Amino acid sequence: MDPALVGGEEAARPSVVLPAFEGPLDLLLHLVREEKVSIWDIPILKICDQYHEALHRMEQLDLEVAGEYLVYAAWLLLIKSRMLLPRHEGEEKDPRQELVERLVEYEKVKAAAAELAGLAEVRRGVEPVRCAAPDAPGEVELDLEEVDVLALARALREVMERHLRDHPAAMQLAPIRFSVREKIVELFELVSRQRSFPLLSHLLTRPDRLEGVTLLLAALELVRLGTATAHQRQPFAEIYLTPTGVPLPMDALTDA
Amino acid sequence: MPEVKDLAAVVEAVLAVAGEPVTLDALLAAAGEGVEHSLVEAAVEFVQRRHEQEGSGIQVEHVAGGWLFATRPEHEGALREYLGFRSRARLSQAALETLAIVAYRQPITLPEINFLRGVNSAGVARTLVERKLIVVAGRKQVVGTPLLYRTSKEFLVHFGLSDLSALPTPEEAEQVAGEGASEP
Amino acid sequence: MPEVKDLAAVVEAVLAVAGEPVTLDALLAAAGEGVEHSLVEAAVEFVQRRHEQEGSGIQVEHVAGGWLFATRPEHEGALREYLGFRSRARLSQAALETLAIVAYRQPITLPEINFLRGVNSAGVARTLVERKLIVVAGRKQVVGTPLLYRTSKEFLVHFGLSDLSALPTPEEAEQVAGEGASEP
Repeated sequence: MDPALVGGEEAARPSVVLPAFEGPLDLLLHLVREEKVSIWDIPILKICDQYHEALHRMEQLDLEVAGEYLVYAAWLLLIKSRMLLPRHEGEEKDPRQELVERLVEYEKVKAAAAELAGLAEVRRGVEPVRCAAPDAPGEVELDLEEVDVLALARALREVMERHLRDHPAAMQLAPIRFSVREKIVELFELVSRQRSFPLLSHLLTRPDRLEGVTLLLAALELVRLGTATAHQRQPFAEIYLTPTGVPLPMDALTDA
Repeated sequence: MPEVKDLAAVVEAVLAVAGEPVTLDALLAAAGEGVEHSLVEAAVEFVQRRHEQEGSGIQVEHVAGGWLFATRPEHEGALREYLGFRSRARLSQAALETLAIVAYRQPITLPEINFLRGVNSAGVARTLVERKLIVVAGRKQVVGTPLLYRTSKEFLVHFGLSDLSALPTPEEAEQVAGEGASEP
Repeated sequence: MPEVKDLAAVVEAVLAVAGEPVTLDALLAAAGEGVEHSLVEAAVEFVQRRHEQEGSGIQVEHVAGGWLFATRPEHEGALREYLGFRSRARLSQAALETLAIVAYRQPITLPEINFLRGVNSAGVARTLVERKLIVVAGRKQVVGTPLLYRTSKEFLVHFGLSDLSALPTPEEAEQVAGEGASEP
């Protein structure tokens, strides 16, 4: 990672460029190295100012400043203020101590990462030989050693998604309510238009069973109200409704 | 101009990772600019000849308009032995799915597993029992009293779990292993 | 007893189709009954030596507890040309740092990684899981029981390590980083 330098004439100021940093620790380590001082004796006042300036520049560059940077900014201010307070010798530990410890640990992480990068670099171009095998199992198999709980959780999710795709939950339609009153009016109009209306055919072709039941109740009502008569030539045959000419008494209709 | 020997190494490396027939054009591209056809062909022949020597388990076949790195037919038996050995240390996707269902829904019967997976999983379940990842945990008191399966102690050990409640929740799995992760 | 040369051909064929490190046990299984360890090892050495000759684009490496048949690094350019987008993607700095933390401190939780790096590394960890370089190794018995991560076999293969003890020691690593002023 090679931070781009910003501003040639501002050589005295810390060079910045921020997108290249991996986080507040990375930025701090960079600032400390720029000062060419020991990590164990950080000039905290200076570093604190430089850190804040770096954040300020990030903002000027319209970079999104991650929350972690701000947490460290506040921490640095706290350390700075403690450094400014008079300290009684041997009473308190150095306010910088924890920060230094984190920086030392992070430096080790970076060193180890650089080591891994080196190992990976010498192995670029080292690709396993993949010779076509006769009779190789077509199915991909996973090394049990490498199968972890996440692989399990993921497999379960796949199964459940597939299962849902294959067995979509039955459509949950809110039952449509048919009112007998509505059906009486509807049926009366149908019956009035014909001399004999085939009730069963009509009932049996309704898409909804509930509608059929409601229609049957409506037909019984029409007969009871004397507005139609019902005929059936033999058991199980079609039932015909015939209008009597009596008008539908609208106010006698109850809502069922 | 590279020497045939140097070019042979490049050709061999490309054939080795290809896993499918490699055309002359592809080899020319890999060889870099300004390398003659004839030189590449000579390099292929060099590799081919070297693998005709004793002690080589590989041959360079000329098939489907290209060259293919392949094993020799006389090693088929040994290869099958090897692949068999390897699959004993592996889990098929079917086995992984079945194990996942048992892990998260235990105790569970085979008919229930079949219903969830949509395919008969009897063979897979048997394999998992043989490998001691799942065990029989009684019978379900329903018609047919099918066997109930649960995961074994070995299962917990293998996955580093203290107990079953340590299995990742679906949300956790999605967070950690979700699709569409950013490239590093 | 088969001769070393004959066995070498079998070994080479197995290594060629494996695509991953092959253990001694797997080679013994392929060699058939009654073949001595020492003979198989001699056969591996035979193959290894033959590929050290001029003109070979392949090498036999000892990684992840087995032998891996792989191309030689010097042909990187040609392979990249041939494989194109199929070549391995480089790891980002964030991925390398996270991987380094897991490698040296495993098993370790995400909160601990975040603490060491000073930034949230959930996305990076997820990518490493997807690339199979790290795997989950149970849960830590602390508040929130976070998942523990460890490096995988693929990690060893990726970095060419025979096992975890082959990782450079932290002191070695520190020397490499030595540009910073770090006095104890």
